[in-house]
Amino acid sequence: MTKYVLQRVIYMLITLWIVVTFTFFLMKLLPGTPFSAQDKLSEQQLAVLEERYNLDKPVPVQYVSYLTSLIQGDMGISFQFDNREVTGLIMGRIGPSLTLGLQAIVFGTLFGVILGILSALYQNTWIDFGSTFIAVLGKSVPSFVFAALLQYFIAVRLGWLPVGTWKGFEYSILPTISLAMFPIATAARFMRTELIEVLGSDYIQLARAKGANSYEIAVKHALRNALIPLITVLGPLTVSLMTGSLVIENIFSIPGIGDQFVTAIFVNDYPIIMGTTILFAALFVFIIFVVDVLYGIIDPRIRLAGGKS
Amino acid sequence: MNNREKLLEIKDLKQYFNKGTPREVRAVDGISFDIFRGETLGLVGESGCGKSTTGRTIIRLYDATSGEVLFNGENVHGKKNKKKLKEFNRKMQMIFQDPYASLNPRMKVADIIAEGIDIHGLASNGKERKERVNELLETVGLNREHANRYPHEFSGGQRQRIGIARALAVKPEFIIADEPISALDVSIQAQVVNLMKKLQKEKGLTYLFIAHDLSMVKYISDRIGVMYFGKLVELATSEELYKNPLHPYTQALLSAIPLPDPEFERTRERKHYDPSMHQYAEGEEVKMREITPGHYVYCSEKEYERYKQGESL
Amino acid sequence: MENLLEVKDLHISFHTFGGEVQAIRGVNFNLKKGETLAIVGESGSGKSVTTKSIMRLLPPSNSEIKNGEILFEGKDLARLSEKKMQRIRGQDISMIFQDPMTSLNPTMTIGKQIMEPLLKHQKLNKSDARKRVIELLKLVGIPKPEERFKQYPHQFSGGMRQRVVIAIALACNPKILIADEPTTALDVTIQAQILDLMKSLQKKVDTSIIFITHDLGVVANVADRVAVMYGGKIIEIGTVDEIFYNPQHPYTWGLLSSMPSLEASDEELYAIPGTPPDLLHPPKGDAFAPRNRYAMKIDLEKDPPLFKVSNTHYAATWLLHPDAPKVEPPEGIKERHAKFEKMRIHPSQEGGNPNE
Amino acid sequence: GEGGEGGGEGKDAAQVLKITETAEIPTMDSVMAEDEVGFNIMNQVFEGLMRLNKENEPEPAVAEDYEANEDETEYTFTLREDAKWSNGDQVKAQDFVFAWRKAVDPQTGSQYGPYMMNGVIKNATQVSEGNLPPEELGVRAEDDKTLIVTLEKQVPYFISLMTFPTFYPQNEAFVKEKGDQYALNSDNLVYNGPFSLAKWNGTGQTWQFVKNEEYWDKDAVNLERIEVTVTKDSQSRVNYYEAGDLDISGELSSDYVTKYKEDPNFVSYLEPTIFWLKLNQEREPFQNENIRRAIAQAIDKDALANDLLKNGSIGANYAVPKDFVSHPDSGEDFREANGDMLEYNPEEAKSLWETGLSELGVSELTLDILGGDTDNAKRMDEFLKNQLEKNLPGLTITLTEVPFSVRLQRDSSLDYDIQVAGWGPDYQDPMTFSDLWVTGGGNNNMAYSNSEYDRLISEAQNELSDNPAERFEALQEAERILLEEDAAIAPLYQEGKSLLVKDYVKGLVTHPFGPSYSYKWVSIEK
Amino acid sequence: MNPTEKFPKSMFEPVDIDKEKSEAIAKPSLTFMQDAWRRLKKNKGAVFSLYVLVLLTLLALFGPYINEYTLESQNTARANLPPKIPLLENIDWLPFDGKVERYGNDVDLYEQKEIDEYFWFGTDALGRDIFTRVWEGTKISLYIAFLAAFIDMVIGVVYGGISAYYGGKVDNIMQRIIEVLVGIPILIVVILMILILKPGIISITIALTITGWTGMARVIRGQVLKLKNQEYVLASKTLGAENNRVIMKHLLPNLAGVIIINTMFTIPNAIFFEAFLSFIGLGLQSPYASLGTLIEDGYKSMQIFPHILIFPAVILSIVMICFNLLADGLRDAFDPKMRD
Ligand SMILES: Nc1ncnc2c1ncn2[C@@H]1O[C@H](COP(=O)(O)OP(=O)(O)OP(=O)(O)O)[C@@H](O)[C@H]1O
Ligand SMILES: Nc1ncnc2c1ncn2[C@@H]1O[C@H](COP(=O)(O)OP(=O)(O)OP(=O)(O)O)[C@@H](O)[C@H]1O
Ligand SMILES: [Mg+2]
Ligand SMILES: [Mg+2]
Repeated sequence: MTKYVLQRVIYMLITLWIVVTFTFFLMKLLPGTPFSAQDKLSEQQLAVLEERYNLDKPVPVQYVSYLTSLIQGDMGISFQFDNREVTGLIMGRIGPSLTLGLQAIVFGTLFGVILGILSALYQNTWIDFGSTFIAVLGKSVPSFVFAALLQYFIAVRLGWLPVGTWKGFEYSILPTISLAMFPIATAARFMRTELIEVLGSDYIQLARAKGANSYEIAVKHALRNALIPLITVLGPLTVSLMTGSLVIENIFSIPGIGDQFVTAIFVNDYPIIMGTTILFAALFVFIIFVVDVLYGIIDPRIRLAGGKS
Repeated sequence: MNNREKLLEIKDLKQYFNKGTPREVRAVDGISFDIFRGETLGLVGESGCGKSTTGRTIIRLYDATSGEVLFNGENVHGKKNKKKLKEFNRKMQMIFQDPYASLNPRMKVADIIAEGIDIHGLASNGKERKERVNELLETVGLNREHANRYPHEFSGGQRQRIGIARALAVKPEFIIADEPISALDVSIQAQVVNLMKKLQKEKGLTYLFIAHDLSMVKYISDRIGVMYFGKLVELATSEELYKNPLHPYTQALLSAIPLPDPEFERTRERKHYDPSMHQYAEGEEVKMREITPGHYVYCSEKEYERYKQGESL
Repeated sequence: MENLLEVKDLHISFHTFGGEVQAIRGVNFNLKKGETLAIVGESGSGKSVTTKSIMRLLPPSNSEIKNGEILFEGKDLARLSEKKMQRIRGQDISMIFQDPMTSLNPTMTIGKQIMEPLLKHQKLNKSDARKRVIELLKLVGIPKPEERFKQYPHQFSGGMRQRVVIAIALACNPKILIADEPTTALDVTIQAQILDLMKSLQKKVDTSIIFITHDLGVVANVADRVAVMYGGKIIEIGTVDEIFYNPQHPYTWGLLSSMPSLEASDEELYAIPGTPPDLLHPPKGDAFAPRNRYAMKIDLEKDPPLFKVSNTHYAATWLLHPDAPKVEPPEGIKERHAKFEKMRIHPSQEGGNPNE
Repeated sequence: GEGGEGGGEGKDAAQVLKITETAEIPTMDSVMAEDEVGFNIMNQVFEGLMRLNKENEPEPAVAEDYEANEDETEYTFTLREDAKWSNGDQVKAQDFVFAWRKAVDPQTGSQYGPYMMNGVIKNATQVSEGNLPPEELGVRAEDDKTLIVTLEKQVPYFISLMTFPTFYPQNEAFVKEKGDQYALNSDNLVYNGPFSLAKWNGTGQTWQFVKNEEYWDKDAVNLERIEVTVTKDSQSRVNYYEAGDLDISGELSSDYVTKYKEDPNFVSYLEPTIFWLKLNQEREPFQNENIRRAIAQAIDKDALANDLLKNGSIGANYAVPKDFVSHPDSGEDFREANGDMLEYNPEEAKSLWETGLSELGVSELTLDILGGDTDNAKRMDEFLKNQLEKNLPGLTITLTEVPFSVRLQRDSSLDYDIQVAGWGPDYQDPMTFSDLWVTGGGNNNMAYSNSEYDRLISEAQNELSDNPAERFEALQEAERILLEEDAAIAPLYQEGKSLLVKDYVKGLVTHPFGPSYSYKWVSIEK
Repeated sequence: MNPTEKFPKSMFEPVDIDKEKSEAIAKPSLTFMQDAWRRLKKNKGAVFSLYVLVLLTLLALFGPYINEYTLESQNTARANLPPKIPLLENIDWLPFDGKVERYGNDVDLYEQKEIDEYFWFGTDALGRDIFTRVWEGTKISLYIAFLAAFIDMVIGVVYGGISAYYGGKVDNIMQRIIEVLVGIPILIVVILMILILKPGIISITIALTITGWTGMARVIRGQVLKLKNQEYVLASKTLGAENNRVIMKHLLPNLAGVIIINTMFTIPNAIFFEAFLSFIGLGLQSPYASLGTLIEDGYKSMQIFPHILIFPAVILSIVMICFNLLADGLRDAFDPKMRD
């Protein structure tokens, strides 16, 4: 197991390194300059600015120094905000994003799992059709379309909830719902198939033959076995949340990193683009890693077999 | 066995999977035996002992880790030119265990059967090919109307016969049958076994018949080899093996086979085999030794002596 | 001996995409206390469906008991409420499934899985249940039960797992144990151990066993009585000797003769031609008729009733009708009949090795 | 100074104003500021020597009074006794010297410092190029209360420059004490304007202005607090406004103008900002005057302003905006003399186009419009494409929509055919528009060169400095040359702004240049 | 049970059982695809989706030519008109009467602006016909999606196939590469690619496919790994079949199912990503319009002219839903586990 974890950590680092390298050189290819009023600058000043932003050296040197400072948690200085460290900027914005993402994934998976369970237990009834319908909608209708509609109908038309910004829990309800639609759909569908498969397995038959009632079967036997593989979809779900957060934060004017990222794109704030990219990638890779390890810990078959190959 | 011409000689064949890794499996661990032209050699042993691997290695589905397979005196393993290989592929064929997995669900029966004909260019035109397919279908007891159907429309026994027809299409000399009946119902098994026997007589085929059902193996085989954990532990004619099993594992196996005879079952005594009973010493040479003519047992020198005396272990 | 279980005129259908599958088409049998009834028959003949219907484990969504009664201690299991049925399952009737590799919950320890019925039905407390589990594990021959208690199924070999499944089935000393092909997935040597184990346990706990298999050798080993199923019906039922030495139904003949004996014989095996019937469209008359080389016109018209051969022996074939012509059974069957005659003459004589 | 305005009934209502900004505050260091948001915020919390009053005229602020020498190349400002920083410190002349030197010091990396000061304050150019130390900048403190500024040459609009944030003071002691941390959040700042900044963490999307009790003119300030939220799109702004979360909606996009045009709270005004098409005369087609003129006359500017923008913008047939500056003598608007030039005229445009094409010897042209990537910009580009292609047969327009910074880069490397660009004044003088088009000028970037034009501008900058009327007329003549003679650019529209302001909000002042708003005089009268 | 019941003697005459007949198959012969199709047809949702998709595709191809307006024909004088459809305009509760609510009153903008034409889906801010634009947009969105899905499919199948078929070291290296690729959040890559390449059909497609194929590759690899040890593949090898034949005759036909299913799931994914990019402002640039750019355009004026948003949004959602339902249906149809 330790060996397996170690191996995974190494892969994780390699992946991250590739992401960093890839984005770094992509950034160098981007057109435009970080200095919005370049024309107004003297050469002397340009030199000062380039030095400050570490743009004065040859690209490979810049790359190496970026990597070294990155290891120390320093992602450079933002072009857009005067004299501010990207790390700090991102940290200052990560709160709402994390809250929103966490709320969405918790609410989404929870609700989705419940839907999926109901669907599986009441297969081919209206409950099943209803939850399948929700799942198909959640999977098909893009989150930003959802968000726009929720905003229009619930907030603007009915005025039940605030239209946007981020001042407290009630401000997070609509964005959370918009963002959770995809997790709901994914979890519901995954749970349904998984549970149906588990319910059809031999050991469930045996459990029934032992005289277990449907509650015991569902909770003690089926659920656990169906839930374990659910961990594997958490990875893709996080990705979808990150994707979602970019637009959702924008639509609901939430001061999160997604919004910051989109803004950075439009003002060519490369250090922020890079920083956020790396953060996203790190988060993603880390979650996949955790999911894998968690899977190994939770599933006794893998735990005791000493890790899969 | 009047004709003792060796068709196949297997010499110290080894097949290790994942060699050199912690997950190394010695599926076949140095076995040697001959197969004579026209005979059926049965191979039995418990699940996972390496029967299929042996068969598949002989037919080159796996590259042997070491050892030789001489077919008609020629080593078929190691580098060979394409033409020779093709020739070899034509002469040696295989029938598989799972009647569901062994036929491509996307191909019509005619194309499945004719695959060998196509590969080896055995039919000069479409008409000839069709005739050949029909002929083969009839050989295995199916209708020509079946040619245009898909495998999933057939029952297990029928599928198995299609598999046999496919193997026969290239007019092989030697057929490896890997548990061809174990997935079939009792009433269907006989159909297939009868067919195989009939074909052997008609076409002078040689079989390597792999199974774990000893009674069927005994019925169809002239000689039987018993495998245990990648090793051949006993080899004898079927009569001899049945009447005079020497290796304790063979004895245990024989004692375990249930027979459709209640009276016999009521009185049967089981033997149990524990490999630690041999207590082979370090460096002791354990190998196949001929106890009586044609009856080989995997044993040490000491054990050999005892077998010779007619004692059992 | 009293009848512990009586199945009367059971009809079961499945509703599938293709239409109604009449899986069970009028099954009658009974089970006596302490006996082992083996059910044989080829794949799809309805063995599992019959036993699952006794446990009421058929999928509720598409199965339907069309007719018939399953009487257990006076109660009709076919009509019992699910709640009451749960009390019977695992307690009075328990079951062993075919595949030991998949019939244990992979994420639950062995100990817990055996404990479950104890906690539920026997209302034992945890520590008593634990003790009992260890006893049970010992009983089914699992060494070091204390250690094994905490392990997961994947840490057990196939034979071991099947022992665990047996331990679960026996946990509450059930009155009836249903074993659906409990050894088919196992090697012959392991199979032999499991069979011996089951027989010895049966003596100890005095339960009745319904043993499903398609291996006649196993039947000969374990059964007191045998029911032969074909196409959703029992076509012959009798004591093990009657079925093996005095079979009456051509299908039973076929089954028995299609297995080679260990005695050398170079003749062709007796093969039943064709394939089992399609229960979506069961044929008119006797379902076996299309494969029966002794078929008569009436076989294609009318389904044969069970003709009585002896008090314990019935067979559903028109050949037993007084008007039916005498037919020559296959060679092997004639030999068996001869043996049966001999046994009747010398009933006390113990059967020796038939090969001598 | 102005007296307090909000008397009487207004006193009962909570003096809290809720407003929005379009972006986060990039910096609160006044010498680093270079964007609209920053300028606007600073205008509320800082104050320079002068401040734009309600009539948009510069009036003394931190300076109580000023004097200029004969040739207006040296100004002496006398600072107010009661001008204080929010920590109680005096606002001293040295604070200005400190801030200004910092602004031009190349080590600071300020972009606006040199831009605003070079050529204006003595030695600014050399200092910013690193050829002189910052101490050589033409500004010094005679004593705590006297500031002397030496100019490079006479600058007619110098006093209006003094309202601009780049020229704000910085509390030297405080800045030095905070070091690196200066201006990183609202606690690391001191203020000398009507309000102090509060609850600003440096990057957040919300903050507050609270009344600065140390402000010398605090009696004129009615508001106790202003709550600010960043809202990037017009739709959300309107939503918050409707929901009562905002008292002033912020700028409305055209769709909302349609919706609210009739609303009693709808406010619309014209800004002195002009948008035009730059025609890159390094590219062959635009060396042809007929082609340029055809392009300029083929666009229905009124339709653009009225049907598409709808935000109070008007079609522009000129290069120096309307209602921006007026003749020093007659008081007549700059526009009066020159009137409209290059008006929409599809027929004429077509015939000019055909002439132009035949002069070029081609029958078709494909030209690219380099535009912004904002929603409005894209929509406008599509409109322009349609207009040009419709009115000028044989013309194919492709669109390239890029972020602002990319556009700037391609602008300075003259890498475009046609560019949509605009200009807003940095000070109140036509020169802010006129000097754009001199040969080699920093913002020309379209290879336009006319010696007559250059001469006029140069005269206006130098010889005519002391003759405002003639200077003014020279600039009017220059505009005529630019448009009527050369059709060097194709003017599009003069920008208007539309807002919704709750009726209880009184005294909101909007400024045509520099910072956009002043909340100093706002009161809530519910 | 009545064993003594009498029957005519003739009933007990033996009959000859035709051995041929006992082997006969009653069911009609169906190819695998026919079988899958039959199964699919039983799934009402999937069939309905298929029809809807066909209809939408036809509309995407021919819709723009139904009226005289083109993608770009502008007229700011008729900007922002609400939808108005002949006949339907008379049904009160349908929003096709050309009226909008202003300060609580219904105002007929067509009347107000003196416009006699009917714009079925209304017009946008530049006075362009939304009906025409929506179908043009659908066409582009579908085009990008199909193109991206096709490229994903080709790369994925080849990569996954090679990796699994040759196995061993090749597989090991190729899998490590995928593992790293999968670790990179797709979205970020897509955005970065768009930033570098000028947004256009091809660059969006490239951006979408740059890591998109890994999903297909993984599925194919798994499938090939399974298939290549299937006994029928082994049988073919023992007959002397060369790699080409094994791949063409055995692997590919059996992969068809997963390829189709997977592609069916990639298409809505690609549509989504394209729309997403457009929505955050990185989408196609004029003169192209996709559903994404149309939605983005509409979102800005959602509250005043909801029709500009609603039509593309609804069509996008329908397309997505239909593809998902169809893909689900196909999966069930191809899934051997569900065979009856
Ligand atoms: N491709 C492979 N890779 C790794 N191990 C393998 C492979 N094929 C077989 N083995 C292992 O080799 C051993 C022998 O397998 P083989 O299939 O030959 O047994 P068998 O005697 O045919 O068993 P069965 O009766 O179940 O068919 C087993 O332990 C099996 O797990
Ligand atoms: N859930 C089900 N849905 C539809 N048909 C079913 C179902 N379960 C069983 N059947 C059908 O009922 C018939 C009898 O099946 P059953 O499982 O009892 O056979 P069996 O005798 O146990 O065979 P095997 O030896 O293969 O286990 C078969 O034709 C089968 O197809
Ligand atoms: Mg095998
Ligand atoms: Mg069964």
